[in-house]
Order: sequence, then structure tokens, then C-alpha cells
Amino acid sequence: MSHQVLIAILLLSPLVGFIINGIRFRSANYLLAGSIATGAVAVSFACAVMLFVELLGLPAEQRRLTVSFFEWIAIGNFKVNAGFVVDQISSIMILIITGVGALIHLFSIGYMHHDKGVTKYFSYLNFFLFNMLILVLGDSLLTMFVGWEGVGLCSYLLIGFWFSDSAKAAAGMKAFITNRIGDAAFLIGIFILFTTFGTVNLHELNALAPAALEAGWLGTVGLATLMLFIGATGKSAQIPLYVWLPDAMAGPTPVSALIHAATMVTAGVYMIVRLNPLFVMAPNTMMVVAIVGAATALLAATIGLTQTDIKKVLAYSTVSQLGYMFLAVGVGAFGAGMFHLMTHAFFKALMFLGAGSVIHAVHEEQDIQKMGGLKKYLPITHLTFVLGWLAIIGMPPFAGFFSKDEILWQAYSSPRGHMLLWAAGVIGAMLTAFYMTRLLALTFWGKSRVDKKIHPHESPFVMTIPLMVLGLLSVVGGWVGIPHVIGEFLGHVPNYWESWLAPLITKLPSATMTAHSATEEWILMGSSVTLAAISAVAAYIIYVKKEGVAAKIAQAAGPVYKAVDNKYFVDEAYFAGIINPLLQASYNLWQYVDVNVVDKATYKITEIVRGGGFIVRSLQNGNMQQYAMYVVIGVVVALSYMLVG
Amino acid sequence: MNLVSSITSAVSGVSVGLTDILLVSPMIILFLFSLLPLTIKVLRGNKEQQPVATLMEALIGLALTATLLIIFSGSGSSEAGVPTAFNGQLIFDGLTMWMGLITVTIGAGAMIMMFENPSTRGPQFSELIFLTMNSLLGALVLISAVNLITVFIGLELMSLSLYLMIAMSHEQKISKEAAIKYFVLGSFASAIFLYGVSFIYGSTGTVSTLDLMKNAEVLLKNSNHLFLFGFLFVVLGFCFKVSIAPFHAWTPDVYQGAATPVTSFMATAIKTASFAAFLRIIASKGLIGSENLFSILQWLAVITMTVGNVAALVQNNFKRTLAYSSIAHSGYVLIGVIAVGISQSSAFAAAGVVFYLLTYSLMTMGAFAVLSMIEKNENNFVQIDELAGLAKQKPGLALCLSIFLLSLAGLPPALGFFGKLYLFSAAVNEGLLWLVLWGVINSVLGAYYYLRPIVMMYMRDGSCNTSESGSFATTCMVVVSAILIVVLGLTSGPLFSMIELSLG
Amino acid sequence: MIETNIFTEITANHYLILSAVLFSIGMAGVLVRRNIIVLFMSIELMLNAVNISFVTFSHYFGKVDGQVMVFFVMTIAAAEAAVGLALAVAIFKRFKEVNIRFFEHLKG
Amino acid sequence: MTADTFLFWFLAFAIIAGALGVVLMTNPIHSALGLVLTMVSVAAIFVTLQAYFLAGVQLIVYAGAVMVLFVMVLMLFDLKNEIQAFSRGRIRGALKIGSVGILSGLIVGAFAKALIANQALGAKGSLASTASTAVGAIKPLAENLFFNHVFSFELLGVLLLVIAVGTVALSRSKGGTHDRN
Amino acid sequence: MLLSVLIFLPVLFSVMIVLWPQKSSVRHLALGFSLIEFLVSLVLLQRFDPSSAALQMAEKTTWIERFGVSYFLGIDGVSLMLVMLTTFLTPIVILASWKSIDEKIKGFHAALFILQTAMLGSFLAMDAILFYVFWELSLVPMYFIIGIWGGSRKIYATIKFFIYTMAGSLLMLLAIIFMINLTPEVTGGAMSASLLDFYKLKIPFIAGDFFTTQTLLFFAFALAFAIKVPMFPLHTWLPDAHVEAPTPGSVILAGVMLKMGTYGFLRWVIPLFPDATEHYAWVFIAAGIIGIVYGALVAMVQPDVKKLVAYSSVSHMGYIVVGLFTMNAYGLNGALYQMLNHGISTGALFILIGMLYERTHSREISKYGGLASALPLYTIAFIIVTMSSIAVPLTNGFIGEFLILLGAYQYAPAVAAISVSGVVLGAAYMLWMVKKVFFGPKGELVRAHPLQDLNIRELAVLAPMLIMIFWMGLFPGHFMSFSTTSIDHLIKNKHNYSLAVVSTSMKSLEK
Repeated sequence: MSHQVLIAILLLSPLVGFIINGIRFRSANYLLAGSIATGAVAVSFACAVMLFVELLGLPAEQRRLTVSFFEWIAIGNFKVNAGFVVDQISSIMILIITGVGALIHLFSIGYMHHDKGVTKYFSYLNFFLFNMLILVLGDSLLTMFVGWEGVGLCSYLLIGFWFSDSAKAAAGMKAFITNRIGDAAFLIGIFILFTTFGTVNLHELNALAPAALEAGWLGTVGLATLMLFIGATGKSAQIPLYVWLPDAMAGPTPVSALIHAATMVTAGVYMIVRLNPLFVMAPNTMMVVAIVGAATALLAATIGLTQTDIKKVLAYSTVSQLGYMFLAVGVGAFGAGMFHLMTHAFFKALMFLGAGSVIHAVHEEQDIQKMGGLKKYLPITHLTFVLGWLAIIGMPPFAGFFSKDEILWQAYSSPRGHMLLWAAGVIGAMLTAFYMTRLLALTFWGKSRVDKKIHPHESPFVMTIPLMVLGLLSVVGGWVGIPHVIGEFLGHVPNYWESWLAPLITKLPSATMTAHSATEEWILMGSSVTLAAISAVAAYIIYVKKEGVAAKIAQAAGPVYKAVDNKYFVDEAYFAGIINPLLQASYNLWQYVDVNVVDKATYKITEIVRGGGFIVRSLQNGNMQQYAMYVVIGVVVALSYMLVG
Repeated sequence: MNLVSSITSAVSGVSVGLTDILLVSPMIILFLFSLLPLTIKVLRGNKEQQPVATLMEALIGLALTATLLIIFSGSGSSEAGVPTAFNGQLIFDGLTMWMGLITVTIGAGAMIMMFENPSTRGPQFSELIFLTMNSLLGALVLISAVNLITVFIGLELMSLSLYLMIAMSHEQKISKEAAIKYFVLGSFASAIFLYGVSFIYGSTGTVSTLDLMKNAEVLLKNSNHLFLFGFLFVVLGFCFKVSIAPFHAWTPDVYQGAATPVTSFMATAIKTASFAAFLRIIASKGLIGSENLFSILQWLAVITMTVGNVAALVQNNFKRTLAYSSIAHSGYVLIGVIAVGISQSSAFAAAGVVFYLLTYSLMTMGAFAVLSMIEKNENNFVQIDELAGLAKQKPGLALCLSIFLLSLAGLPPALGFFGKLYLFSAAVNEGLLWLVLWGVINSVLGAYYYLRPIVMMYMRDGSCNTSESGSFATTCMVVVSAILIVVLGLTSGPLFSMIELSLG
Repeated sequence: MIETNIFTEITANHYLILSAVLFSIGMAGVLVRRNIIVLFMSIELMLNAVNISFVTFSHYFGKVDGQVMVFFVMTIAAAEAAVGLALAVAIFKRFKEVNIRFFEHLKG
Repeated sequence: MTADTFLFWFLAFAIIAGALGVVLMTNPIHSALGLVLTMVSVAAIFVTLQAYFLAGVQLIVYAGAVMVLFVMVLMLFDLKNEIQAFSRGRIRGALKIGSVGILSGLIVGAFAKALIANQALGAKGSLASTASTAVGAIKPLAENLFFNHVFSFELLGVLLLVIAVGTVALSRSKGGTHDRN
Repeated sequence: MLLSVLIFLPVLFSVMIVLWPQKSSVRHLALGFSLIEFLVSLVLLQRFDPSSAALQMAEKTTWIERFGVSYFLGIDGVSLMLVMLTTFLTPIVILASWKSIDEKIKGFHAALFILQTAMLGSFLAMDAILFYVFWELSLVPMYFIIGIWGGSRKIYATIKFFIYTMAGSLLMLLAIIFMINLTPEVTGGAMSASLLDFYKLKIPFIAGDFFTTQTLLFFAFALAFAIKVPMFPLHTWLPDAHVEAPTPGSVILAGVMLKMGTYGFLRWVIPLFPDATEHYAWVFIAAGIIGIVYGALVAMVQPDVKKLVAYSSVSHMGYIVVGLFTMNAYGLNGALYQMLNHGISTGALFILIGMLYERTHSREISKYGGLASALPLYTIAFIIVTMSSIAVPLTNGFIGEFLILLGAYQYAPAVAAISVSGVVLGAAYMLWMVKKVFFGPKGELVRAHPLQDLNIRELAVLAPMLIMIFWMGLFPGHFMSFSTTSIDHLIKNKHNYSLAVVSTSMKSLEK
């Protein structure tokens, strides 16, 4: 099969699944719906694998399969095709998306079997995958934007899947609108790029990217990339637009795994990697990206410390990990960013699914304070969760170790890196280790705090198989990108990841490339791992061994704890600072401008005219002498005018 | 012997030829037919004949008049010159023909309404018809006269008949009050008019408009105040007749007090005739130099439109609303009259005025006719609110009234729009932009009150209905008018060209 | 311009001014008197003023058509008087009043 | 002061006095008497202007017929002194009188200016010297009337007929369909 | 002949409907008629040559010779799509009003067809007076539709609608008359009201001096169109009219009649007064931007669904105006496309709201909630239309909005930057409304009424709209290809605009 057909099948298969399930959305046959949906994604995955294989067979420079189905928009110079491209970056993305996607679909069959809207659920899920694939495959900014908005729409629908609950519906709305803010900036970015380069095709844009760094504080490309980055902060939940993601946990847990951990939220990272030649030329934007990434990583991690909802913890963890990815791309380590994207997809999907399994087991209870000691009831889940835990806290040789370490190293050593960025990363890693251990401890270990009426049970195979597969990936996923120092140590293990992506990654044009020794790298690596381990052990002690310490610490921290516990009051600040004033202003606008100015002005004119009418009426008093007087006065005035006028 | 010779010399001096008689034959016929019902009544021993017969006789008379008017008038576009009769006292040009036709036709409509309206039918119908026809005779004289004294006599014949017609309404008090008001103010205005005529006579030595206009330019240039004042008096006298503010004050009261058919007669036929005479005075090229006169007229037009529309806005009496609307429309027509006055080639603007008067008369007549059908008895004054529900009871009638009102508001494709279009075009052509702008603004005000009856008829529930007594003839008239308004609207081009050609 | 004594040299102007004064008095009468009959009389005064000016002009030009006009005006004035008085009678029958302040039903 | 002059001033005085009488007397009968005085004096003024025929007509038509009509109607109404003979309202009154005053001033001004400015038309200031014999004669008047204005003359006939019919009809009209029922 | 047939067929239909003896089958008859009309317009579409910028299928007959007024019809890329929109929406509207209009059915359908004639006429007329006639004529049936079949404050709303619109258009009439009086200088003597002769006029323009001929004429025309659009701050008639109008009235009003205003800009104002347009474009762009933001903000706080959609119209029409006055290919194409989009998506929204109103007799947002579980199909349709309205890609709305914003960016980045806030605010108010109405626990109205999901008829009403939403979103080329040539022609020759005339059957056509 030619690659055109493969791409077509890859894209259309989830769409067909969506349509079939969408038409029979009333059906409650979870098995049929799930099979259709999972099958559709599996087909896509097969295509993705075949495409990947096809790419492998090509020389490095030619690894670029394109297809254009039809001309979408063509106005003047603005031409956009429904064109898709599979290259080194997108091929990895489609593998992740369809692969992880297929597993999560499978998991959903078990997880959602009792839900009445299961068919609708699967159709949404398929539709999401379709849009996600468009996002990553699109060969122009605009096609990317189609998927970009499309996944936002699906996210909206899936977050609000249990719409009868107002809060859940509101969460969906919040996600969409917050995303829209980013999207608006994204659009501006597209306009700037199109106006500057005359194209929105990604390939052409990258080829046209200026060869020299942009001078000045913020040039055209700088502004464009900054706008695109703002778009990314919306989609990928970075400061200041991250607020939707924790709320998004209102959706079904597999959705959180697929959309809000593995795929959609990483779109921003993907987009920046895609356009790395442009970003590279805008150092200031890069700096912003890196700082925002680091700050988000820290901020979210701290909030994660205090959350008690199992999914919320994972959500803040996701935000934090996304921060790492942005930190990576911000310092120019695009490969590292992509690498972490992949490993994170594995272990975070795993943890979410694990959380799903737990929630399933304890009958929709999400508060970790009401769990504990589940290890014995849920052995498989526990085991896989531990794998994920080890991966996320960066224990070698688990997947997370390699990607996180790469990021930290780059943050330190890259010409655009900085000691502080590295420090932030390491602190973030410590915090991650801490709250993840806390999560694990409170959920699985220690004494059971589960309601006595509930009898937890292990999930069926349909749910545990994905867990196991993802667990495996969390272990081995990082081995494709073993750092050179370790590779050398292990005996010339190459960094496949780096070489695969190399043709599409622009080197940082920096004169001051400082040399860093391998020793330095070893030290840093060791210290970050050690610190994370210490942090994890501390958490273990606090939450398993010495219960009650946590409460004391919280009490000691006082207002700080309160602030963290309340997520720094960011949502409240947004409400008080932006949303409520805006609503109030709108109401006032309506009342004052429409009702009190425009309409009043209209009425005023009417009033004046009517007043004139009443004056005329009062002059018309029925007295004929009065009328004769008007005649005489009229004559006199006319005569006078005749004389003087 | 002596007597005989003097008579013959007189006869030869009179030089009344056949042409003169033929030219005035429409008037003669009109007069003779006006006598017919009355004579029959007298011969029957002062017993009314069937009103239908009276009406038929009158209508035949009017038809003959119209025919003769078409045959003998307006043939003056040939090189022989415009036909005049009686030593140039009357002129029978295109203006006479068109205005005469409008007046006579509309007069016929008014008679049909009189036939069925509760305040005019019944005993004394023949006298009423007699007066109406003689009023029309006066109107015809007014239209065709080019001698100020003939104008005056025509005016008086028209007006005096009208005073009596108003007073003859079966309604007891209000109509009498209206008549006396109209009479006092009318005579007052006549006196002013006459004084003006005497001034003109004093400054030019003639009262023939044709003659005096030859001197007008010189007199205006020297700003001879006697002439200016005299002329202004004459013009203002006409302004009174066509109810230009501030000489309009009689209009609402009299229109309201008079029986509806008589009101419609006043608002249409009489106004048309008065405007014709007004136009004839203004159209004589002698006045082009008088900028002051025209700026006075422009101000009057502005005041008139505004006063009419603004006052109609706050009215609830339907008849009074129409009266104010008629004042406003006088203002629009005055724009055209001014355009005629300042234009070098006046045919275009004059045709605009004639056409507008035609459209205005049709619409107003139609609206009054519907009102006349709704009136329950002679004491009934229809309020706009009382129209509620007419669309349910009489959908056809409501539709017709809507057409009349929308046409009055100047909404295409009804005739009223084209009337406004031509009139405003002529004015724009003469650079009267600000005046037209004002007219346009006023049209918006107008739309507001024209819509109110429509709102009532269609959008409010009510039980408005026509009176039980028969109204077949009026219905026919309403339908014909409505159809004419739509059809003439779409085919107004040739008609307008025809009018312009005959005026040129 | 000839210097003349306005008291001894009677010119056309004297007559015209007389007519103007008469006209104004008539006009004032129409404006201020409330008796409908007196109102008519005032109108007659105005018409008489018109007649004076017509005759003066006629005399002044040495032409007779001014007098013809006066003839017409007089006839019409008489006719007007007839109609007016008929109306007055008619209205008196209904209102039992001739003061116009009672005829203010139509207004607004 | 010649007789002509004296006559003019005397008649002018009579006319104005009569007119003022019409306007100012509160009793309508007194007003009517004032009107008679004015009409007769106007007839005399016509004589001084050599319009003898018109003077006669004035006497017959106005002083005779019209006045009789007025007086008859007044008798019919049986009117006494009126309580509200004049219209009310000071401002309105001032406005009325003021505007009439201005109007007469304007007209007088126009007369004064026009006749002096228009010497060119061949007129002279003095009446006595311009008195034409033709003006006074009845024949040219009749000729003018019947040659030039024959149509208007006939129309007057129609007018009078209309008046006759109309006034009769008006006086006979019962008015009000409700009355008859 | 085809254009005449297209325009006047509805008049014939309306007469036939009035004369139709059977009251029960009037609806079927009207639906059939409107479908016939749609078929005729399809023939038109088929005969249209998209590669030519000329005026096609022109017909010209002298009407009022004295003023050079002629019965002059023609179609080009600018008007074709709007004509199609009109004929497309009418059958839908008739089907949508199947249940909601239950009194004076004959009158309603007759008025609807007259309205259709007026709208088609305004899009096809190439003569100033003819255009004005149709333009004003369109007021009358709409006036009745709102006034007779409207809601509780219908009279207030309909009079406001009428007076506002008429006030604007009368100034335009004055301007038209003035221009007719100018034409002798280009026609060599005779007056002409033909648009083509108007195009030839070189109307003096002095930048900065407001009281020059072109500027004044420009504003006279622009005011008429701005009120119709309606542009801020002349928009207040719209919410009232929409809220009070019956569903079909709202659909036609939002779907087609507002487009008459924007079409007027495109056909009349921009080509006729290029200098003034360029010089004063900022005024309209500013008003457009304010409209976008203002409409969206105010929509956010509306308690009534219909009023919310009405204000959203203000916002959307703001986009169109911005697009028009950017005067570049993206802006103009986008604006034209957005006219169609708005017609379809806002039309569909009004239809949907109408269906809801038929079920519950209320439009108050706060009384709803949880509708999604009661009416799933309805909810799906509503959400799709919402997505179109807030311009989610792959729906029609996106294409138009994107192109307009692109055009705006090329005009001035700041314009795009501010306009783009409409994208966010649009999502905010629409989703807020969706959330309140469809999600959350069941509201009092939803509990109180036994609600039926969409029936076959309603599906048939919505299906074409939904299909169009995706068709236009996926393949905009299918639609834009008809208009791009004309718009390119306009942009290239904006200071020297003229239209060639291609006529199928004309002998007497000059030039």
C-alpha cells in the first residue's frame, strides 16, 4: 500500500468509528461500541506502524511522506491543502497517539461498561483521535489548527461527558474557553507568519526561517513564535492558562489518561518542536518558553503536594511534567522535549489508568484519604502503578529517568540554559518524587481507610492488559534515548532518538558553546537522582511510617499550606480579576450603552418630536382668532424677511 | 337705435368666438349638469329623486367635463401657441388639463363617498351635489385663470360652495363650527389676497399674470416694495388655501368637523386646484430673480412639513391625523413648487408637482374613503385605536387602507414613492438639497404615524367593522384607488413623461 | 421728489394710507372681536379698504379696470356676507350663541 | 385748504371713526351703525375719485343690501351688550395689536416708497391734476366689464346662484339623521 | 428572463396562496412552491459562469425613461451566493414554521414569498431605483411578519425595526436622486439610474474635507447599510426585532436581510465611492471591531436565548464589516463567505431555539438545564450549530472568520488583535448558554414538560443546514469559486470599477 492510502486509512479509521458509534449513540452495548472504537484505533495503529517502517526504509533526508487530499482554502496567495505529512516527528507522534490510544480504548471497555452513554463515549474518543491525528499530521499551520481546535472540542465534550453535573459541564466549558484564549493568539501567530513568509506550510516555513538570530527585543518571528507559544500554553496547560487542566479531571478517567496526559496536552510541545527552526531564531521567545516551563513545573508540583483527589494529583503532575517539556524546548533541547513527551505519555497514561482501576475498584471514590492498603486487593494495578511511579520520579533505568535527565542536563548545559533553570528542574523533580510517593503510599500502602461497605476488587483483564503493556513501556520506553555518557559507559549504545530526529532539529546557532565534561554530567545526574530518592523516602516515612506527621507539617506551615492547598487562589484571582469584572462590565455595557444611551437617545429624539407635537397641538387651541393671528404674524414675518433678508 | 348700435358694438367688442366657448365647454357642461338634479328636484315638487340617479347624473357630467377637458385643453404644444379664452383670461394648457382631470376625477370620488356616508346622504343630496359640482367649477376656473381677478372669482366660487357644503353635514354642531371657522379665516385670507392683488395692480397697472410677469423682472430688480408685498400677499393667500404653516391652523379643525366625504374633497380636489393656481403664479418666469421670496417659501415648506408630521404623531383621531398628514404633504408639494419657481425650464419640476398631486390625491382619497366606510353615523369620530381588528373583519379593506397608508408614507413600489421620487428629483436638480433632506427626515416621522393604523388593524385584537348600511360604491372606489396606486406606481414612467411633455 | 405739504396736497398716497389704516382696523377687528357678526363686519371693512386702494390706483393710472375689479369685489363681498350670515344663523340655531369662544370644540 | 382737501380729510375721519366704531363698540348694533358710516363715507370717497358708478353701487349694495342683512340678523339674534366682546389674554392681545400695527406700518412704508420711487411710470403725486375724464364715465367701465371680463361676469352669476341655492339649502337643512328618527 | 422568473415567481406564488381555497394544504403548497423556486435558482447556478467577473444573464428594459430608470437585472459572483442563500433558506423556513405559525397561515406564507421577491430583487437589481424599490419593499412583509406573528412586544419591535431601517434608507434615496442628477455628465445628456453608469461617475473627493460630494454620498449610502447590517451603535433595533419575531422571521431577518446591508456595501458603497471608502474605512472598521467585542460582551449577560443569539449576530456582522473594509482579497472573500455562514448558522440557531420554544414556550436561559438528556438529538444539532457559530474548524464559520481576521491583520495588525478577542468571547457566551441550557441538572421547564426529541420534519429542517455547515467548512472552494473572480475584479479595479455585461437574451442592451 502506498503511503497515501495508509495515511488516509490512518486518518479515516477513527472517523469511521466515530460516525458508526455516533449514529448508534443511544445504544448501551458497551462491548460492540468498544470493539468498533478500539478496532478503529488498532487499524490506525497498524497503519502508523507501517508508515514508520516505510520511513525507516528511507534515507534520513528523504524521510518525509506527504499526501494532499484536496485543496481546502485558496484565496489569493493563501493556499492551504488538506495535506498531511509523515516524517520523523509526526511518525513518533502517531505511534504514541494510536498506540496509547488503542490501549486506553481497550481499557475503557472495562471502565465504562456500566455507563449508559458508552457508545457516545467511544464515538467521542474516536473523534478525538481523528482530530489529534490531523493535528500532528497536518502539513500546514492551518491544518494543524484544525486538529488543534478539534481536540479542544473533543476535550470539551469528554470533560463534560457526565453533563448532568453542573460542575463537570462547567469544567468542560472552562477548558474550551481557556483553550480559545490560546487559540486566538495562535491565530495571530499564523497571520504574522503568513504575512511575513507568504505561506503557512510548515515545511516551507521552516525552510524560510531566517538564518540569523533575530535582532532586537521582539522581532516579527519573535512575536509570531511568542503568539504560537501562548497558543501552546492554552493547549498544554502552562502558566497562565493551566487552570483548566485540573478541572478537566471531571471527565472519565481514561479520557484524562488519553487527552489530558498522553496526547492532547502535549500538542503545544509538538508544535514548538515542529517549528523549531523558527523558534531557534527567536531567543527571547525561547527564554520565555523555558522560564514559563520551569515555573509551571515548580508551581504545579507544589500544588500537587497537598491535593487529595487522586486524579487532581495526577493532573498537577501532568502540568508539572509539561512544564519540563517546555523547559526542554525552551532551552533548545527539542529532542529531549519530544523524548519526555513520549515517556510521559507512557507512564502518565499508565498512572491515570491505574488510578482509573483504583477508582473503579473503590466505587468511584477519588479521595486518597479514603483509600490506603489497596495493594492486596489490586495487585496488578499496584505493580504497574509502582512502575509508573519509578518512571516519573526518574529512577534509572525507567523511562522517565532518561528523558528527565536529558532535560535537566540540557537546561544546565545548553547555551540557552541556565543554572537556575536546572535548579528549578531538580527541585521540581524532588517535589514530584515526594507527592508521587505520597500518592502511592496513601493509595496502596499503609492501613486501609476504605469504607467498610466497599469491597475492592481487581479490575478485569480488559483493563489490566493495557496497564501491563504501559507498565512495560514505562520501563523500556526510555532505552531508545540513552544519553551518550551512559551509552559510552554501557558500551557504545547509540542514542537512537537523537539521530532519528536530528534532520529536523535545528542546532542552536551559538558562538559561545561551552564545553561540558562528561564528569559534570555524571555529577548532575547523580545528584538529581539522589535528591529525588531522598525525597521519595521522606514521603514514604511521613505517610506510611509516621502517620500524623503530615498534619503537623501542614499546621506548622500555616498560611503557606493554605495557599498551596487552595492552588494559590489562582482560580479565585481569575474570577475576581477578570471574569467577574468582565461580566459586570458587560452587564453595564448592555444597561448603559444599549439601554441607557443608544435606546435612550432614540427615545429622546422621539420624546423631542412628540414634545413638538404637543406644542403644535397646544397652539391649535380651537380659537379662530388665534389662527388668524398666526396668519397675520406669518404675513408680518414674511414681509419683514422680504425687506431685510 | 342708439341702444342697438351700442349693443352691436359691444358684441363686436366682446369678440366671444366659438373657440372660447369650446374651450370653456367643460365648465359649461359642468354647470349645466350641476343644475340637472336640482331642476329635477324642483320639478318633482321639491322631492329628492333617487340618490343613485343624482349621483349618476353628476358622474356623467363629470365624465363629459373630463372628456371635453382632454379634447380641448393642452393641445397647445403645437406652434399655434397655448389656447387662451376670453381675451387671455383663461388658459387651457397642459397644466389645466392635468390638474383639471385630477380635480374632476377626485371630485367624482368624493361624490361617491357622499352618496354613502351617513352625514351626507339622504335629503338635500341634490343640493350637496350641486354645490360640489359648482365648487369643482370654481376649481376649474381657478386652475385655468391667468387673470388675478378671475382667479379670485374662481377661488371664491370654490370656497363659498365649500363653506356651505361643510355646514350642510347632518352632524349637528361640530360641522357648523368647522364651517364658520373656515369661513372667517377664508374670508380673512381672501381679503389679504385681494389687497395683494390691488398692490400688484398698483405697481404694474394690470392683473393679468401674463402681462404683469413681463414687468416683474424689472420691478423685482428695483425691489419695488409695493409689488413685492402685493405678490407676497397673493402667494400667502394661496399658502392659506393649500394650508402651508403657519396659515394651516384652520385645516385640522375644518377637516375634522366636515363630513368625511367633504373633507376628502377639500384635502384632494380643492388642494390640487389651489396648488395649480399657485403653481401658475410661481411658474411664470418673472420671479426667478426674487431670492427672498423663495427663501421665505423654503422656510415655509420646512415649517409645514415639520408641523404637519409632528402634530400628526401625537394625534389619535384618525381624521385629524390625516388632516395633519395633508398639511405635511402640502409642504412636500411646496418643495416642488419652489423648484418650479427657480428653475429655468420648469416643465420637469412642474410635472413633478402635478404627479405628486395626483398620487397624493389618490392616496388621501382612498384613506378617507375607508374612514368614511367605518364611520357608524354622522356623529362618529373614528379614533385610531378603534381600527383594531379591522383586518380580521374586513381583510380586503384593511389591505387597501394599508396600501394607502404605506403609499402616503412613500414606500415603494406604491405610487406615493414615485411621487416623492419625481418631486425630490426635481428639487435636487435645482439644488434644493437641504430642503429635500428635510423632506426625507420628515418622511421618517411620517412613516411612524402612518404605521399606527396598520398596527391597530393587523396586530391588535378588536372588532372594528364597516357600518351596516351599504357601502358598495365606496368599496368599489377604494378598490379602484388601491389598484391604481399599485399599478400606476409600476407604470409611472410613461405617465410622468406624458405630463412633462404636455407641460413643456 | 417734490416738497409738498401733506395736509394740503392730497395725493394718491393719502388715499392709499387711508385704505391701509382701514384695512388694519378691520384686521384688528377680526383678531380681537368675539361676536361673529362683528367679525364679519370687520372683514367687510377690510374689503372696503381693498376697494379704496383699487379705485385709487384706477384713478391714478387713468384706467377703468381697477373699477371693474371693485365691482367684482363688491359683489363677492355681498355674497360672502350672505353666506356668512347664513352660517351665523345656522350656528346660532345650534349653539344659541354668536360669541366665538363657544366655538372651540375642534382643537388639538 | 381747498374743498377737495377738506372733503378728503373729513371723509377719512368719518371712515376711520366708523371703522373704529365697528371694532370698539361692544353693542353689535352700534358696530353696525359704525359700519354704515364707513360705507357711506367710502361711497363718498369714490366720488372724490370720480368713480361715480361705484359710489352708487357701494351705496346700494353695501349700505343698502348688506347692511340690511346684518341688521336683520342682529335683530334676529336679539343681541345686547356683550360681556366678552374682546378676546382675552394680554400677551396675545399685545401680539395681535402689535403685529397688525407692524403690518400697517410696513404697508404704509411700501406705499410711500413705491409711489415716490416710481415716478417713471408716468404718475404724478397730485390727484386733482391727473383726474382723467375717462375714469369717471360709465361707458368705458361697461365696455371693459363686458369685453374683457365677460367670463368673470358670467361666473359671478353662477356664484350668486350657488349662494342662493346654498343658503336656502343650509337654512332648510334639519341636520342630524337622529333627529328624524 | 431567468432572473425575472426567479424574482417574480414568488409573487405569483403568494397570489396563488392567497387564492387557494383549501386552508389545510396551504403549507404543503408553500413548501412545494419554495422548492420550485430553489430549483430555479439551481438552474441559475448551473448557468452561471464563475470564470467571468461580468454581469451575467443581464436583463434591461426601460422603465422610467425620464430618469433613466430601467428594469435592469444582472448577477455576478457577489450576488449569486446570496441569491442561493435566499432560495435555500425559504423552504427551510416554511418547514420550520409548520407548527409554530398556526393562525393566518395564508397571510404568513404570502408575506414570506413577497419578502423573498424583495430580497432577491435587492440582490439582483442593477439599477439604483429598482434596487431601492426592492430594498424598501422588503420592509413591509417583515414588518407584518414581526407585527402579526410576533411575541408580546411585537408592535414596539416591529415599529422600531421599520423606522430605524427606513430612516437610513431615505437618506440613501436622497443620495441616489443626487447621483441620478449627476449622471448626464457620463451618459452625454440623459439621466440614468443604472449602476453601471453610476460606476463611471468620477465624484469629486477631497481628503479631510467632510463636506465633499463623495464623502457625503458615501455616508448617506453607508448609513442606510450600516443600520441594516446593523453596525454598532445602530444595532439596538436588532435584538428587539429578533426576540419578538416568530422563528421564520428571525431566520430570514438574520439569514438574509442583514446581508442586504453588507451586500450593499460590497455592491454600492465600495465601488461607487472608492476614495471615501479608503479614507473612511477606519471608521467602519472601528465600528465593526466595537461591534464584535460589544456584541459578544453583551450577549454574555443576556437572560433570553434569542436575545443572546441576536447580540451574537451583532458580533458576527461586525466581522463582516471589518472584512469588507479591509479591502483586500482575504477580507472581502471572507466577508462574503461569512455572510453565507452567518445566514446558515444563525438561521439554524434561530430555528433550533424556535423548536425549543414550541415545546416549552419560554426562552429564559435560567429556566432550562439538563436538556441534553431529555433531547439528545436536538442537543447534538444544537452543539454542531454552536460550533459553527463559534467558528470551530471544519465548520463553515471558521473559514469566513479566519479569512476576515487574516484580511484584518493585513490591514492593520491591531485590528486583527482586537477582533480576535471575538473568537474567545464568542466561545464564552455560546458555551455558557449551552451549559446552562443543556447541561447540569434538569431545570424547571425541562421537568415540567414532557419533551419530545426531534421528529422527522424537524430533522428534515435541520439536515440541510447541518450538511451545509460541514460542506462549506470542508470544501469552501465549491462556494468561493463563484465569487472570487468578481472580488478580484473589484480589488484590482477599485478606483476604476466597471462591470462588463453578458446577456443571454438581450437585444436592446447598450454597451
